[in-house]
Amino acid sequence: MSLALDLFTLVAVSAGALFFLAGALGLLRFPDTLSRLHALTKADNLGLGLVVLGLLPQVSSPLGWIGLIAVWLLALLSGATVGQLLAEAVRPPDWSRQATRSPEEGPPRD
Amino acid sequence: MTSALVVDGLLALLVLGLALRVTFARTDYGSAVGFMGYGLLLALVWVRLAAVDVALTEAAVGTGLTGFLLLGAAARLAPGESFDAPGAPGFGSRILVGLLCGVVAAGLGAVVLSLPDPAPTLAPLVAENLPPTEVANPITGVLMAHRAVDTLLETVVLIPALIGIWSLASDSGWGGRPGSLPLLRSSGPLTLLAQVLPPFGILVGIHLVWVGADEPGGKFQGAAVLAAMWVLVLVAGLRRPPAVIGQRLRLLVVLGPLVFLGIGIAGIWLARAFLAYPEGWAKPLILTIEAALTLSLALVLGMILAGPPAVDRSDPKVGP
Amino acid sequence: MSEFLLSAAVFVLATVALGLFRVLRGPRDADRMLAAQLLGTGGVAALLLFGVATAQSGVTDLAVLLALLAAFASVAFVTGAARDSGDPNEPSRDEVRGAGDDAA
Amino acid sequence: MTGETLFGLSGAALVGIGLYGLICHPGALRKIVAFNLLGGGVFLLFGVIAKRGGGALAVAGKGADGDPVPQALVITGLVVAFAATAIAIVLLRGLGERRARASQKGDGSSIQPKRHSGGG
Repeated sequence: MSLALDLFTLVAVSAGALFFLAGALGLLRFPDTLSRLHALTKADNLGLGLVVLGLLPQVSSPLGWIGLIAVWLLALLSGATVGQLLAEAVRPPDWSRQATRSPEEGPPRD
Repeated sequence: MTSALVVDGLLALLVLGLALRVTFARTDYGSAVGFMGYGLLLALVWVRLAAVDVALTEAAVGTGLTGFLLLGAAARLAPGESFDAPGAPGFGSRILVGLLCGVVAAGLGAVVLSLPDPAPTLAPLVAENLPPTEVANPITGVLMAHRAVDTLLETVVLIPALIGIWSLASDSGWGGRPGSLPLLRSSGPLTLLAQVLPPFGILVGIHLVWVGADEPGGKFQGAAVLAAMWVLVLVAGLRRPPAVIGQRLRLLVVLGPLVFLGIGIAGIWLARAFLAYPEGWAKPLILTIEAALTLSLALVLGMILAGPPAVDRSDPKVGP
Repeated sequence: MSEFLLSAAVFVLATVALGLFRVLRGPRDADRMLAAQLLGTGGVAALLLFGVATAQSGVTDLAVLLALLAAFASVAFVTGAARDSGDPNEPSRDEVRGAGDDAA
Repeated sequence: MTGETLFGLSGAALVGIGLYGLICHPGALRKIVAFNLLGGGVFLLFGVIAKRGGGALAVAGKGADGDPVPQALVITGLVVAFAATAIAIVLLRGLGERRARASQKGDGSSIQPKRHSGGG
């Protein structure tokens, strides 16, 4: 039984780590801010979620489970709303007209 | 244990890289964002140093609250002068300063490498004297019993800071509501976040204070979380910061230190020393002080973030 | 098992470090904040991994705290990003920082 | 090489980096940030000393295995650093407003956007 649980941890944590890699690569390689945001949310929700899922069998106390799940739920909540806020903030005011063109507008800020 | 060492090394490299990035960033804003990352990594380093209490404080106060202030300031101030601006030290003097700073760092590094072995420590003394305080977290024991005078001064230091900030208000603004918080255009997601997150945050804050007696946690960490949640509600425009002239606000601000002082002075008669606790009463008294202090600290921290009072210009815009 | 969890923590930290290059490249402030956000979640994941691996107490509390503060920090960021995208009420979007200064 | 030594050396380097930024950077906000970097380095040195002094408590049973006295001092230091940073930032913003108002009075073509007096 414990072997099966360990195997479960192994698989879930590895999958979560892969999502983090995907998120980081997306953040580096995607061409504009909004698609980078998309990449980031994958790492946020799935990466952290799978890591938490994988760690659950390794923690014995029920309080520890609650804590781990609370971390993930909080990350989900803040990730979802913050994604909206960020997207709202970076979206050009005339987004709907620009949607067909490249969303990366204006000169680099820095 | 080699992979533990790899974790440590990677963390150290990341911290140093971000520190360099923070120093040499071209914009104030990039610097502030980098600083928040730096604080987060520092919190992880504290966990690796087996100091979860400090990690919690670093994350809540050193990163969360300080980062909020820095981001707010960077977003509103005129762009700070970059390294090439007139008035900046020339290339030669920068090299010289860099060399001298390198010497300082190297000296400190040499000290680290030549620290005595076995290390001098007060840990056995603390462990010996922990049972009378009836708390199991040694850091809480040190803060609340062994070095209570320090802790009293440290909670009191935040109140002069708040008074200092209030006294920087313009004449016309005095007595009004604090006006430094950014106020966002109300949007659905922000309102949702400001309504859903604070209940969790208050729970976490109280939890941190409560477990602080026996496990990592404590009043500063809890109060910082409570203050952050309050500021979130203020920023979303769901509530308005109280006017600094209010009696109730001022009473709550000094409540914690007053309780601390009162119990401390009562100790002169009951336990024969200032800030000493009578036998058998240490834990309930410490918990009472911590509860009162948490409330006051959360309020003070929130008001510090809210800034000096200002003329109330935003009246028509605010409101749920 | 703890050895595996520690290596996973190393891996996650390394990928986060990779993502941090976005902080260097920008180009917009929002991109920098995205990288900081990734650092936040990655840091929490690494913290949980090596916390469970070394069975330290209080690590989940710290992780919950970090998750809470990540949301708080992003709200602080959005206040600044408002000026990055330009407020429709402001005359020109290139007009220096501080344009998001409405309703101070 | 142990983890503690590694972090101790990082703390020393952070002090150097923070000091450099504090002296060399002309921007006031950046000086405040550099001051906080420097503080982080100093606290880290404290933490390393605390970790090295630990062990006795771990034997005694519960709690972190570090010397709690330096750790408690670091918590105090973090709070005081926050208070100092907050005051410095409020001062800085007041200064920025004064400057903006002065330059608006001086010539209308200031690059400062309409900055409110008083609170902001």
